[in-house]
Amino acid sequence: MSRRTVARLGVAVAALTAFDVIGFLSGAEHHGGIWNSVPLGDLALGVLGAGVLVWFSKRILKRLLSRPESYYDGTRQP
Amino acid sequence: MSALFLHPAFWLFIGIVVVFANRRRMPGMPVGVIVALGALLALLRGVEGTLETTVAGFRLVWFHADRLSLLFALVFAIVALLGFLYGSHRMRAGETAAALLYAGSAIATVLAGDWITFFVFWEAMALSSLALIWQGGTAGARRAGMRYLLVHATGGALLFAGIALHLAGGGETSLGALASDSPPFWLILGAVAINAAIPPLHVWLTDAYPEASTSGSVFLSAFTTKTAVYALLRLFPGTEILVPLGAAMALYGVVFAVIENDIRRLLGYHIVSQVGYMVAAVGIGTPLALNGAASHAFSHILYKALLFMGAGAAIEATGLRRLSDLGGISRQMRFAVAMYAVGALSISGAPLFNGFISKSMIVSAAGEEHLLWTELLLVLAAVGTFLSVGLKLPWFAFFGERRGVAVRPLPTNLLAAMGIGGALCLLYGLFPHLLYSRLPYLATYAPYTLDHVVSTAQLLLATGLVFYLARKTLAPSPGLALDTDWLYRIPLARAVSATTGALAGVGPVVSTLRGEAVTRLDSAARRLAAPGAPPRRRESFAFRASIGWTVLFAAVAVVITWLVVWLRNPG
Amino acid sequence: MRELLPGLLVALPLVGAALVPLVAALFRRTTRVAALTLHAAIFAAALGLFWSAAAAGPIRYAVGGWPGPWGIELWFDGLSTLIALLVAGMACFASFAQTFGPDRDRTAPASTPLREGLLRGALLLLVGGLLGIVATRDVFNLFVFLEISSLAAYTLVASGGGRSTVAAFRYLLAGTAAGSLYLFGVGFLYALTGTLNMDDLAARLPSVEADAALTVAVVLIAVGLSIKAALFPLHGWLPDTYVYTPTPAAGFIAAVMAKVSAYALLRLLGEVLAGTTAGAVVLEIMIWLGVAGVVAGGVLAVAQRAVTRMLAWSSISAMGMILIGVGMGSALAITGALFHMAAHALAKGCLFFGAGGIRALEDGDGVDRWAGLGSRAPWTLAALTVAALSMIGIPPTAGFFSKYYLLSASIAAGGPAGIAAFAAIILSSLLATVYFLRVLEAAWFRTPGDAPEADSERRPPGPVLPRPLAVPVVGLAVLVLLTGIFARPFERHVLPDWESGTARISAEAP
Amino acid sequence: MTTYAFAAALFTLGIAGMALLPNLLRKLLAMNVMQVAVIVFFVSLAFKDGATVPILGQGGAPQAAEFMNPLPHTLMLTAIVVSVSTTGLALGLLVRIRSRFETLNERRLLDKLR
Repeated sequence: MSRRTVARLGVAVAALTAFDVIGFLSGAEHHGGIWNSVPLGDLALGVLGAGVLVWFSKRILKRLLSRPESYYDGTRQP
Repeated sequence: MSALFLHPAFWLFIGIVVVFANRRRMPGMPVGVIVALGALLALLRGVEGTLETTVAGFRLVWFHADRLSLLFALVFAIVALLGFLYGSHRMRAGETAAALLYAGSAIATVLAGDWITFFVFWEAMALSSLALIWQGGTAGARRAGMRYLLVHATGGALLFAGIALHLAGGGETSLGALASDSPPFWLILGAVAINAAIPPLHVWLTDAYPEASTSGSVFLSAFTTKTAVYALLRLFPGTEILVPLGAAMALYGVVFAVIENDIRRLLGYHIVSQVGYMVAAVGIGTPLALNGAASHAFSHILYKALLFMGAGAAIEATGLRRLSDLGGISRQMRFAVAMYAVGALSISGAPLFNGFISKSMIVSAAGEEHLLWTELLLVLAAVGTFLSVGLKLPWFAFFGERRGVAVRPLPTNLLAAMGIGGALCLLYGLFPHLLYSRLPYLATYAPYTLDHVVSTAQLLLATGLVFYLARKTLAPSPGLALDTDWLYRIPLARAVSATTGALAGVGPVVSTLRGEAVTRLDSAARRLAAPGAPPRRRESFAFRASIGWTVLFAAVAVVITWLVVWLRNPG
Repeated sequence: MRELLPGLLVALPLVGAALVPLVAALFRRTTRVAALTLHAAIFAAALGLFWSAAAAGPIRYAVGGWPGPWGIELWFDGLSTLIALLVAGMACFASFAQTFGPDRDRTAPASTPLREGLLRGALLLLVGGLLGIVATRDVFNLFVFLEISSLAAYTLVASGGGRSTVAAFRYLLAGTAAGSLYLFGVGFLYALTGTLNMDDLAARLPSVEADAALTVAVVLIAVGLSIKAALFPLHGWLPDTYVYTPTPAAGFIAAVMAKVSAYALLRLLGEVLAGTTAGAVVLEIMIWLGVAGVVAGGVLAVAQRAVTRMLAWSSISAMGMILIGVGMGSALAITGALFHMAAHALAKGCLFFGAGGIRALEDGDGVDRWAGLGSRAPWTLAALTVAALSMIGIPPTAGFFSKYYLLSASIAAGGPAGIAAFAAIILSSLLATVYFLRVLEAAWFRTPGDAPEADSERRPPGPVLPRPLAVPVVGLAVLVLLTGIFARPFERHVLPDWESGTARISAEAP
Repeated sequence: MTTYAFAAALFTLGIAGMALLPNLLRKLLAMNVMQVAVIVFFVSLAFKDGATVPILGQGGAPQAAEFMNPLPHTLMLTAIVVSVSTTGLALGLLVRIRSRFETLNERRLLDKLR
């Protein structure tokens, strides 16, 4: 990882933390989800959720369902 | 009769006549824009009341305006206007007519006041959207259209059966919420579920929409699924099964969008996902949730049309439709990319954009009802939406590495349509009351609270972080992903040809049993072993049998019938 | 005039059948005019009877002044005048289409004026036979008319030469077997009751109800007529016959032949024999076979690649639907059945005239041959589209209303048979959507260049069909729409007669 | 009763022939057997031992019991006419089929029609 990348990531993490603090301070129990009232909950949900999605789709689903584009060619269509 | 002119669909249908009268001079003639404007003005003028006639002994309520139907009619008229403006440099007479009929039927469906009228325009919508798909003009469009037809004919048949049962059972002729757990309830729900693209009945959408022309897919993205959402709101508010279905659907679309390579199919999966929000909201059934469904449909139509316009702009400019072929074209089409970004931020529910004001309403409604899992799934779907529509698609299509793709300049009308669409997305995002003042149910909602904004921003930023880290993994690759259409493209097609063989007569059956059963089992086994291999094409039977069979059947029929009579009544 | 019309209706075509070939031999040029005039006159007579029966109630006509039960009676009520009107009207279109000439197979003899006259005579004979079946009140007379119409039909089918002769022969075998079964059944009935008059029969049947021979009679008659009505699985003759018959005759035969037999079934089983135990069982079986036919016909139509063959299988599906209505026997179901006869006859006639003409001119019957026809002949194709939409059952075409009645009748009937019928009719709509839109897609959305062997430069632009076929196609499409729009008045016209008819018979039965 | 059984047997024979024989001419002959069976049935229906034709003789009042029912017989005249014309037409068709396809075997004909 280059220094620039590290710097960028650092800025992002700092911004996110700042947001989280604001969110936490603004009394975030608005619609019942735990992730709203726990510090770093939204962030964790975002990172975990997106991560799981990428992992599940790209690693599991793609392996199961991927076919060449010519897969249906030559089958009898309605 | 004067009320007829106030029916917005009437304007669009008039447009069909005009188009056909001028079909030789058609190119460049924006009839659609003018009549859509007429329809929009008719709606904005504030029509109300009902318009009904008696045709062939049926009382038909062509027009029954309330806040719910007017909201949908309004956004349909807006998107029709945008669509015609977007495509007016290229749309031929046939395509314009199909789009006019499609938009007009969609408007007429949501304004219909009785079951028969509703059914008629529902079917007209199916047929005209099919025509629009076929206007894509490629062999792929033709075959996808046939599959689309197969699904929607099933839906239409279910709806017809449901309505016939409902009316025969002494049900109300005017549209209204159905008594739950009756056969008509389930039949009509099935029909609406097909049009709402609820998995596993959703593949017609992702299968057919990418095959239409670029302007065609803008229209397609707007009407069919949202008319179904309207029908759900009208007929099935508070049906609990819809909550898990909707939440699952929201996530289903997202998951498939992550691995999709075709840009318009990716956006199609996001229609499935976004409609999932609305379906779940209808299932929740509180006034806030129903308002959320209606307003999200409104917002969704605008930003999804904008997204399809953006995808279409890339296709128009390059002639390419796959992420793996595109890349590095943003410099030559900055305005279109910017407008696409507006749409992408809207669909992701970023504050200041119109997705935010409606999506958060649904999520909040789920929260208020303490549906924790639903809320979690919807939030996850929002994350995934930003991941693929907001980041993956633009990154690999517009930015990313340059592949030396030739880019043609885009026509002005196309850019103007995108500009208006983007402006509308921002307008409703900045001034939510413009939309909220039109909502049908009694519930108030304030989207711009600090915690909402901050929470959404954190989710989006965290998603951006993950995308940055996983962008190599997310890189698109050629190929297709199996979806539930496999079920009717392979096993059902086989079953049909086997049935036809069996019906053709005893001779073919015998030969099938003797010879082909073995080879068929064999090839099935080989396919399981090597899933990539294309299935083998089978010849069709000739369906001819000796006339002796008819005589023999007659003799058998005589004997059997006689036996049946004798058994029923011996002596 | 009211007194003469019934006799005229049956006598005109039969006399004309003899006269027209004579005219052809003697005067040559006037054949066409003479035949068309005759058909118009027959149609006028049918129309007169239709109004007369609608205005002043059913008409009974004793042939030769001998009243029933000794003489032969003709009987015109809402049902029979409707079918008569349908037959006479379709015959006008067919006669118009006959100008197109029958010859497609290269081995068929060249058309001469005399040959044309003979074929026009055969059509008139066919019409006379069918009108006789519709009108007669005598079961043996019905057999005679059945055979007259069949003979004329075999001739018309075979007039294409080559393949059509094989189809005609196979049709002849099945048709004669059907006639023999029917006649055998009539013999049993006569042995039991000593009468051939339908009203008389209905009155005497209860006294022989216990006799086992009655069952045999009912079963034989039902199976015999079911072959003619192409009830699945007795439909074997139908596909080849419809496909290989020359276009002008195919438009007529496909439209009305089987339906008139279904009408005879309705008269005999639904009205005269309905009171017997055997009759009730047969009607119930007929519903189930109808359901099977609706599904099988639809599925096999989807499997076809040639357009006319697809239409033929779709006819089997439609006949199943009509016989479901006959089998249910409620007033609503009968309305549905009759309405479907009318709707299907108009639409199928239109489609066969159109598809046959296109097959002859495009030199092939595949769906690909229809590519690009929409832009070459928009009006003809629009008419065919209307007919196809009616076959699918899209409002406001006639086909929608007939299916609507049949569905309502199925719901009202209830029970497993009702549910099966309901599902089958819905499924058939679905299948029809698939197989008709496949053709329409080719016609409207493809260019001829998409066809496998692109020979577009050989095909001239402009209208696809010659006038003798285009006029019936467009005219029938208009009628399909009108019948749909005026569906409700129609219902009010037919139903009371049926209800009073069955009520009368059950009242006469002691 | 014997005649009825005979008619039924003949009818069954005809049906069996039509169903099973491969050659179209044989099918036609079987069809004729079937038609004759019906005619036999009708004729035997009206037959009475010792009765005579219903023509008024010179002497005495007519006794219904002495006459046979004439109606079935006259009906059969019509039926025979129908049968003959059908057969005639069928034979004509067979000539055409034979000269065009050079076979009367139905299976082979159907193969040639494809």
